[in-house]
Amino acid sequence: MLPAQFDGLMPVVIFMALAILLFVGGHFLSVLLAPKKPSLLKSTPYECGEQPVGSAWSMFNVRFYVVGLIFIIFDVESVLMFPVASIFKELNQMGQGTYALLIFLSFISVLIEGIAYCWRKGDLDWVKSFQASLKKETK
Amino acid sequence: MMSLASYLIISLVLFVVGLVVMIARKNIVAILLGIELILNAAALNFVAYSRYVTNNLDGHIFSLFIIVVAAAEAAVGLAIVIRFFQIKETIHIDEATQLRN
Amino acid sequence: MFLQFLFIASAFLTLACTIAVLVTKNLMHSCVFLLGTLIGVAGLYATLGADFVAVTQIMVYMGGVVILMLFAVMLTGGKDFVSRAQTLLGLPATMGNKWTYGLGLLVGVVFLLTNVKLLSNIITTLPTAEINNDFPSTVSRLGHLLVKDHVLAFEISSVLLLGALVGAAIIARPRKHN
Amino acid sequence: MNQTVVSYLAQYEFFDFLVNLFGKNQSLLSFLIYLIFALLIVGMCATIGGLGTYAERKISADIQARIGPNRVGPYGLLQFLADGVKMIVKEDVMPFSADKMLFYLAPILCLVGVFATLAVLPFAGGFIMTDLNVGIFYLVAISSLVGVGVFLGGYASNSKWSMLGGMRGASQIISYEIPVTISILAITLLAGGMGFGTIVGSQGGLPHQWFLLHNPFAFIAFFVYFVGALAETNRAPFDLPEAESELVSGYHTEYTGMRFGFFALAEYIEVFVVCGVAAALFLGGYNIPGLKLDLLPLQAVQFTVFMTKTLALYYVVIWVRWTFPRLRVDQLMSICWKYLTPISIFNLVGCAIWMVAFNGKSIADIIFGGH
Repeated sequence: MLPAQFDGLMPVVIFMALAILLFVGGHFLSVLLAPKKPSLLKSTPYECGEQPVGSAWSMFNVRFYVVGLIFIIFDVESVLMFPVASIFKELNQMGQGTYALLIFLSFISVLIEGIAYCWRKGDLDWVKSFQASLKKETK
Repeated sequence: MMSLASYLIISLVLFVVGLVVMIARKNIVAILLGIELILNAAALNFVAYSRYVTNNLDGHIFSLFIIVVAAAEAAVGLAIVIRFFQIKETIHIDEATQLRN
Repeated sequence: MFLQFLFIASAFLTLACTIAVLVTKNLMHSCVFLLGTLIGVAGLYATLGADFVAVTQIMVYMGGVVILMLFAVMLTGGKDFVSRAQTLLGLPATMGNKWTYGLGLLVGVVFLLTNVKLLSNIITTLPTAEINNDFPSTVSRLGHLLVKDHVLAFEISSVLLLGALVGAAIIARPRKHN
Repeated sequence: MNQTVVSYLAQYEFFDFLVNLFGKNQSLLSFLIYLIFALLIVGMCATIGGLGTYAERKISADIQARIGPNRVGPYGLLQFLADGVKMIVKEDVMPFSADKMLFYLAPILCLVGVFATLAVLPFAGGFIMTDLNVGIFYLVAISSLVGVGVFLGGYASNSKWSMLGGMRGASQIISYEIPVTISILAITLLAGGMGFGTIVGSQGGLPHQWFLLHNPFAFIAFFVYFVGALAETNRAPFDLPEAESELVSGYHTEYTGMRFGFFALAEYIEVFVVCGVAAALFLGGYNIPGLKLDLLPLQAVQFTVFMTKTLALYYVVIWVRWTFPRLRVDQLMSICWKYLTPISIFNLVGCAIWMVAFNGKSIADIIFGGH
């Protein structure tokens, strides 16, 4: 007498709801028990005791974006590899292992090209890429 | 209640909101946000049809590739936005009037 | 029972967050509401039995695209130009006043009703598949499809991603100020 | 579609009795069972997280030849409860320039991302909440919510330290996700499935049947996974987002009281989850040496085996934290992209070739002629 199969997704929802409930409950307790004496000095952003200068929402560095960019491409490639990887054993037992390997390797080789390109062009360096490009131009 | 029509209505709302976001916003990032909504609407339609009409997995494959293309599009689009911001110091869409500087 | 609950919750999350994306003026908040929309759509995929597509949606969009968008909003200052002059729904004033919107809404409703009347015959007589709620695993079938039927799309998508990586890296690379 | 706690219990006769008790309302019954087990797991993980802070302080004290907490309770064991009470009664301070909605949302995202992973963690053969057939992929995907939470926590505070910490944290978490995912991909390749039941089931109880010793590539993949997972959970030596010597406290600089507590709780539970995944993927999971049965009385033994492996790895994590100095940002990025990612891709290719060349046999099978 098995329950309906789809209920397998129920724990996921229950855990998410529990996380939110825990936050709300903890927050409620804290509101109930914690003192509440706000002052301007307390709610100033911490800047080592100095008066904060300007808003923090202006500092940026393009390298963070470049890292995110390389990440998303690799992320998508690994997502596409997952279903193929999970049937690789099955294909191998069916005697089609070489074919699967060929497809898999040709997919990965393009991935390797991508990382090799980024490495060569210095996108994987955190600090030196700007200096390296400067050095190249002065030569 | 769970039928093809309800999924199509949700997808319709996603599409229309995406279109309105694309038209109404003047920030390029917000326009890309609208494009993501539209692509999601399309992918949702594919999966809904593949369950309720064709009953095979071609729709799943199609929405998988839609997600892949959306990721690539977001990467390139946002790179263009950031480069544009470095040159023009703004990302107002009306400032983008020249093909080359 | 649970399926219906999941459907209602996901649909509510999707629709509420989509409307919020539209009406929020703060771009950062828009991105966060987009996150909610995407989670809702992932839930809808799950109710359709598309487990792999649902998880892919979470992985690529939540872990990738949204973070990239948040980075881009940070890098470009996060200003939104809607707040300059706007009417209801946060739309710019150049798009029209409330009479235009009212007329548009009326036209839309009439158009929708006409279409529903016309298309209802077709929708109800659509060749529907057998609907059962046991949801077999899609992963291995997807794998077989990717390796056999759609192998060209699979391989070409890697080339597409390589092109996107190279192009975007060239565009976004930090360079010397002129 | 997948095995769950409920479908495991449904094999036994007392389940029919329960079904009759609830008037044949199976949805309600399975909901209640899931809820009870979920509360059990959350309570256990919260305790482990709390004891983790205690263990961290005790072990660090041991390494640095100090005594550590010893006032509250015997050997200071109740220190974490005292800390929890202190968190609750502390005043919640929010910067006046903060983004209020995102300030509340950030810890919730972290908590949800970590708690949702608990649903697929295989504690024992029958005691896995739900054995989704996309199990490990789901775990990797949903835990990327933590990255969004960290970034939003840094952004919403509107403090410079927080912003820098949040940016660093997000880029570090997403970067190290790549080697971790590709290492997991290699294990998926060997196991022939993504569900935890499949992965753990295709290993054995003895060390030579584990995926760790399946082939040389999987052996390297374990270390790539472990280093990447350390970095993903922001643990030392990769704790740059919260480096106290340069960034005050990183993305949770402005978080006080209970909200800070939730960030800390999420971090400690995530370390536990990561160790559990390492135990399940590489170290044979809950398998008892010599036994392949799945009976109800054996569940406790399986659970003990799993927890022993996980907590041993937990100890290693703490040990690593107090042994190695912190890295620089550029070193962090070059370790991820120039060492771990190419190595993990090499491992993946190696595993694929091994599968075809030796027809999926492990080293032990080849040497001793198994299967």
